[in-house]
Amino acid sequence: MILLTPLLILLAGAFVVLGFRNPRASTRAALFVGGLEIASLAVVIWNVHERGSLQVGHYMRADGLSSFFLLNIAFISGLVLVYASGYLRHVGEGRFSSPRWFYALVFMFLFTMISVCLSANLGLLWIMMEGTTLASALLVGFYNTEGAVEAGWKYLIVCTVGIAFALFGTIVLYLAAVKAGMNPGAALDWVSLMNAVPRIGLDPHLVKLAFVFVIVGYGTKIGFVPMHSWLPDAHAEAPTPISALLSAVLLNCAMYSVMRYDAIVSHAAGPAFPHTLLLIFGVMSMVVAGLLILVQRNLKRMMAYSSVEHMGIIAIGLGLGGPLGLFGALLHTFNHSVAKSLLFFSAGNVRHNFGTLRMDHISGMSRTMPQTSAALVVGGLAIVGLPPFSLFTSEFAILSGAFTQAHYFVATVFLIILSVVFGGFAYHFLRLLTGESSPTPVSSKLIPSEYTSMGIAGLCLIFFGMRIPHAFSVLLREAMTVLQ
Amino acid sequence: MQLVSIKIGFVFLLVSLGLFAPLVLMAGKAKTVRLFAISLVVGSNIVGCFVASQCFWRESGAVIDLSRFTLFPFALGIDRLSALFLLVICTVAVPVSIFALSYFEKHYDDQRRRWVWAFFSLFLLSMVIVVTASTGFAFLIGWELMTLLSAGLILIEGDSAERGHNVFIYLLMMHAGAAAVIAGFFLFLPYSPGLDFVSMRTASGALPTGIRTLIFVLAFLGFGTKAGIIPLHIWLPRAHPIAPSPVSALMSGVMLKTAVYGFARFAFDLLGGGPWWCGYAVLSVGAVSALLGILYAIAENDLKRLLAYSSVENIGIIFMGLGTSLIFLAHHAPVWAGLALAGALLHVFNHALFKSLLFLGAGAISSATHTVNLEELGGLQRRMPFTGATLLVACCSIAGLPLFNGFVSEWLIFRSFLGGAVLMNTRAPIVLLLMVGVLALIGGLAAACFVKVFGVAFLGRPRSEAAEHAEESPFAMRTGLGLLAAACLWIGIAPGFFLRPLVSLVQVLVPGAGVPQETLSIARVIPWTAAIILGVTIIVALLKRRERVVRTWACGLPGLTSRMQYTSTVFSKPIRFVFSSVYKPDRKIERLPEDQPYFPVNVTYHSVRTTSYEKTIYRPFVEMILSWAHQLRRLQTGNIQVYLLYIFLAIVSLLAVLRFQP
Amino acid sequence: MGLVEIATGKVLTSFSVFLFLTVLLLVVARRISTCIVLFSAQSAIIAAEVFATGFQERLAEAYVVGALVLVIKVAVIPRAFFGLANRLKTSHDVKASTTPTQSVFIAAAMIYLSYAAVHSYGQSVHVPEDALAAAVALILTGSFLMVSRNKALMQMLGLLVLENGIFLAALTTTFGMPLIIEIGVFFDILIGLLLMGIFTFRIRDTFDHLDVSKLRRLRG
Amino acid sequence: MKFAINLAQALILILGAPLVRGIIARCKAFLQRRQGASIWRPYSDLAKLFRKEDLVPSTASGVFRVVPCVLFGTTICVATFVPLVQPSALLGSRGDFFLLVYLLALGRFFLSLAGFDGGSAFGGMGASREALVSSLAEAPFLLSLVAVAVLSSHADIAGIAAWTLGQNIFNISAVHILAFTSLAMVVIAETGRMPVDNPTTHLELTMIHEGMVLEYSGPSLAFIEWASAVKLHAMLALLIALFGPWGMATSASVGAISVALLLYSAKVALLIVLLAVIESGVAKLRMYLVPDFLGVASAVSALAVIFTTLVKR
Repeated sequence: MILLTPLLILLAGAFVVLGFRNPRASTRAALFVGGLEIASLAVVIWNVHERGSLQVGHYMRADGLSSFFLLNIAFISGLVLVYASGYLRHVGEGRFSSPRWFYALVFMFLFTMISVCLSANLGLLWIMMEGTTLASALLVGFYNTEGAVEAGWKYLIVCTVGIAFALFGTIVLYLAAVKAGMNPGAALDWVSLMNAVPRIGLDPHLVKLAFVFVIVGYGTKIGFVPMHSWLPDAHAEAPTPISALLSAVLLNCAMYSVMRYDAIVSHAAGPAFPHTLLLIFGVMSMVVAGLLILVQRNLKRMMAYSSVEHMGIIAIGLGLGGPLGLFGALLHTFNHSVAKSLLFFSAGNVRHNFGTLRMDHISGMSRTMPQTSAALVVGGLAIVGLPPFSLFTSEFAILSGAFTQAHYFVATVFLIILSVVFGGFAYHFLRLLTGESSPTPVSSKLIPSEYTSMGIAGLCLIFFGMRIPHAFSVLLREAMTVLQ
Repeated sequence: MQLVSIKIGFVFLLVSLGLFAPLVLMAGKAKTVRLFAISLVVGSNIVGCFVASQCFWRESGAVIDLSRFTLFPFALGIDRLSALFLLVICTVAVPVSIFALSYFEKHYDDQRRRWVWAFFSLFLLSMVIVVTASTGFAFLIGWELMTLLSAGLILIEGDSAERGHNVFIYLLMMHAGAAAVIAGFFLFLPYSPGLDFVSMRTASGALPTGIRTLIFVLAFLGFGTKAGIIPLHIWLPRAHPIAPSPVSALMSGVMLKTAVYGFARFAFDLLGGGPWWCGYAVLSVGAVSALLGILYAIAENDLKRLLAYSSVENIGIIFMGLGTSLIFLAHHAPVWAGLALAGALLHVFNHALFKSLLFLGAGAISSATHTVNLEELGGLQRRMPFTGATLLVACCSIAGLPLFNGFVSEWLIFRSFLGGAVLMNTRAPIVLLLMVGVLALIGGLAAACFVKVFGVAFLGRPRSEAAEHAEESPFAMRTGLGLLAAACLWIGIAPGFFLRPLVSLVQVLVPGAGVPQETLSIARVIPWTAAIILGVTIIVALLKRRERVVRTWACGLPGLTSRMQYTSTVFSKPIRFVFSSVYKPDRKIERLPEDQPYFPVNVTYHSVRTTSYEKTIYRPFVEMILSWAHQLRRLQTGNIQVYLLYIFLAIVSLLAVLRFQP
Repeated sequence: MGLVEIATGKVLTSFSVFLFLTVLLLVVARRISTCIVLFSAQSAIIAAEVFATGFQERLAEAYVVGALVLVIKVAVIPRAFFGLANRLKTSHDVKASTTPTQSVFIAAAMIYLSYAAVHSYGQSVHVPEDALAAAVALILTGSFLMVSRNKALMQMLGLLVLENGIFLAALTTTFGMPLIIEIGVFFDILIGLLLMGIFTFRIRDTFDHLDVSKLRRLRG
Repeated sequence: MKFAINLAQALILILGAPLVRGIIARCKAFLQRRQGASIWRPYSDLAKLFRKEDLVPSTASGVFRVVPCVLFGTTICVATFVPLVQPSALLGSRGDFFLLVYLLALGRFFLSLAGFDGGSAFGGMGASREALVSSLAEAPFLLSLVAVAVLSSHADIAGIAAWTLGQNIFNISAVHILAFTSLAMVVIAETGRMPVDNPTTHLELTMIHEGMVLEYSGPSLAFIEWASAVKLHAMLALLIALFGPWGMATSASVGAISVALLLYSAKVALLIVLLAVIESGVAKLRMYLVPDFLGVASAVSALAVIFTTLVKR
């Protein structure tokens, strides 16, 4: 029952928020619901930690891994809601594009993502992943501008097609399980799969086939190259809080599903095949995205590509496997979401003040918007993986993993691309910060909602760079034990 | 007991630099608060000096292990090598911060001053971490922070676009170098349980030759980038001149040395010498850097750029020493290896002293005249005699003249070259002995370069209004300058005091290096020389009594103007002419008015160096990467159908792989 | 043996042929309405197949699924499509980027390809080969339609055909997934179509055309 | 005793320096069919200058005033490194010839600064040219010293002299010849003699050393002149000690010493004549031919070093 509360709260919240026509009221309601939401998630995580795992019926289940991702969702969604409460002050009343609709859709979006993490059944997992696409499509097209509509359409179509392949993969796995003699009811429940695999050998050929389809399908959602095409458009055109949600939570959820499959496939057909695939996709994503970062003109597009790059890093961590790799990958999912949301928040302020995200039209920010530039600098330093920020530690872990296993090629590419990405960010950011200040911004001061959310994110980055709190590392260990 | 006191002092240094000073600065606006924080910085550095000298003079290390709190092992420890470099940092930091006291007061408004001091203190902390780190994790954190904080200090000074671009190049080069260093560390991993220096040292025996060589090369490239060896130096003349003078003093005097520390740590401590050819590689790269560095320096007219290039030269000399030491190590001649290493390390210390002194002097000049362009200076010696005197000391030291510290280290290196003679019937002696000539040429050019600096800037007639009305720098500045100058003279005249612990450090790094007699012989002869010279000088000075001040002889013409003096450009002209192949200068002479070339009213002469590493090496590389990026960009056609096609192709190709996979 | 048995048998042996027929017709069709009709026909065939299987295997939930297919894919969705097409008042041309002849050849190639693919996996999975082949063929055709047809509506249709293929594959390999899942999938598809409908309107309003190949503002 | 002799030979070196100058001038006069001044003339010049007062230009700072003292001091110090009548010197240790070369550099450094301090065009010009010559001259100077040092496997001048003394005069190697040639060329450049610099002219196109000291007068000028004389003498003595020490006193007996002294003056006389001949024989080089002159010297000295490594092997 504890598992269902967050979902129910969200469903209820969505309808409640729709009830308020007055923007301010709906904002307050949304913040309230968000608070409840986070609280309930905290309860869930605590209980999981206490009892090891929670199960509701055949289809709902939470264990260490899911609770780790739930924590991620809770933290980021909290930040996003706070930031959005200030960000939406200029949004008017329109069909599907008013604050109340915004919050309602956000809640639906969160609903789907949370249930992705809570679903015990791979079919349900697929349904909810598709649900995330559906729930967020309207949010991507929220502004109803040409760009927004185009991005929304591409997002919808590309992701649906990709996800369809994931469905096929799921079916193939199901087939393999049924053929191996599991009863159809439990054949998609991945815990029983994990337990059954050692006893009844699945046909490795089919399992690999399944994994190919799944990694392409969910990889579309993660934004692996070459299925990443929707990602920059969606991130660039969506309202800033949504971009943050997409890149900081949605991608992680997709990554979560791939992790699940990776675990199963590694059990059934040996880790070599899935890990190689993950490494290939990881390296491809890193290289392509890293190079594309250099030639971006739009701030948020650049950040979107950096998300692709970081997904590549996480994939490499997974592909390396081993304690260091897994640890680094999981830690990196969290660190990346914090850093990326901070960056997107600052990008949102930039858009507010300059009315554009074209980086060649903006310069001399450091004088005109000091706080936002400070946030940009912190986020930028963090995202390129420099100490004392948290991403340094996770990348350090992944790199050590790569070198310990003597994956010299991967490691070399990793290091080179990190330098390239650093070059890209340093170049663009220094162009933004220094030089003649461009036409005076609307408002250079931050409003409370903005600096709370950004401040929390920044502090979290620095703190996690210094040391990792005990509770967090406990959660991390539990998540890792699930995967191994 | 003593150990405890050392530990306490070390902790105090770390905490006050890293925590107290910045917090206090951020907290309080009042002047007294700021002064308290600054005195905290100075005091902690003095404590640091004591700690370092304790560990340097009598082997007694201190270790602080924070691994409990951090994700990966993070420990700081002081062994003899660290102690030397800690000594470098703290010794330089004290006078620099005293100098900065009045420099920052003069140049910044209140808020910026607080920030600059906070960064300043953190910058010092990062360098301390780098040289005392005893695990890879700690080292890398310090390493990256050092770069970032220095960049921050440069950006506090101002935020014009081209400054931004220079900082960009600085950061990019540093990051590339750091990547190499990181790889160098991690390559130990498959063979050593962890990245702490102890286990790395033990593991280094087990490394296969290929990996070993790779690590060595990576370390050389990585640390070489930071140290600014040619052709990895392009960031140096961009970044150092634009920093506020005390900071450029630290960057040039100390930060470069951390790179030398890293290289020494890797090459000597961790790896214990590289493949046979590595010594020759390091030596030749060092020689090239030193020669080209000083040649570029002579051609500069902007004082701070000139100093930056001369840093390249000195780093080159240091690497020459290290390379020689490695050669001797490869040929199993530990005594001479020790001598060369001692020379290199002593030059590290000396260069730290006189280069920071020179940069502080540049700062004093710029705050007195608001320019560091030599063509606009002149006659400052009579207006700011104390500053002039200290700078004269610095110029003599950096030119490697006897009685000043620069000579001692260069002498040691010369001596070790001569030692190459013991390696007869190998290929070493020819190279090493001829290096004597190279180093001599470098020394001669350095002397010429700094004759120009001091002569043009401080002697003769002022070349501009600003120089005309320059005034002696305030007390704090003079104190800083004076301390450094005193240190230079001390080591220059009584080197023995410093050489003894250095020798024992060398014995730690190079097993089997006895006490090289040469170090003691120089220590014996130098004081006598000093005594004779000073004695005679003083006697002579007393003999000369009467003097009359007259106008400079002007061939009977009515009076000379400052325009008639030799300028910095003209001074370097003969050398630029002789070495024109290095500069490939593009000369332009404009005579105005155009129509009557034989009776020009106004003649202007431009001569710019056209050899540029950016153009020849870096630009093409960057172009290549960017062109790849643009190719990729074209794949992202906005057409959704193409996107779908990509997905299908991905599926199909993976299926094909799966199908035909064994 | 009763008439029903014979019918089921006939269906199970011959439905794949009909499916291939629909595929070929789909790729040459010039008018959107034709495609819609073909799609519903295709779905009808599949529904029949479901019923047949259900009857043969005595699976109760197969009937439910079949009913769902019949209702949603044969009735509701095509109707909705017609409504959409009329509301959007666009030309009925599918805007193909390949000529009918090319399309036919490509489709034929894909049918062959599907047989080849199935053949390679077929023996490992003991299922009627041509049924699985038909499924794969549907998937490929769906993809082909999405890539080669520029109309937004046709992309939606292609997606549906693709989904049909996946559904069929699930059906033929394992007799459908657990009922809940099936229903959830249907639900998703419905919502998805709804959203796509909304977006087609938005595209029409913002760009006043429905040619997705012209949506190329965001690139690089 | 030994110490006393060392002191004595240093004093000879210093006090005899003007005499050497005088003799050179006399020889040149003879070669140029002039009846020149007496060989004691330099002493009387110095005396005259000492009696005059210092004229200091208005722009000059303290540097201008201390330079003559420092220059004199360093030169005196150099003189104490060179063995004359016995293979040992007042100062000296392993590797002292590096110190010797750099002591000369120290004096030169200050002299160039003095050139700037005058504030006239000539001083700077002289300094700049001096910078060129000296920076190019240092390499061959050290290299030729290194060559003989390696050959004798001694690292101090006295030691080298002692070793050479032990050799048979007739089996001197090619290294000696090469090293001597380059060192002689360097000495010419260092001491500002023809064909590098013309010590007797004040023509602005040619002067190097004179340009720097143009502003000096009275005692200061005296010290500078004396210093340059000592430098010349020390250089000649160095040549002798390294390449022709035969006849030096190995024992501290009066007879040996007096013989050594006579032989020494003979050798110096020989060198002086040689110098005079060269100076009257060749024309001064163009400024930009000087680098080539020194380049030749460097090449020769490098050759000497390379030969050494072959010979020793």
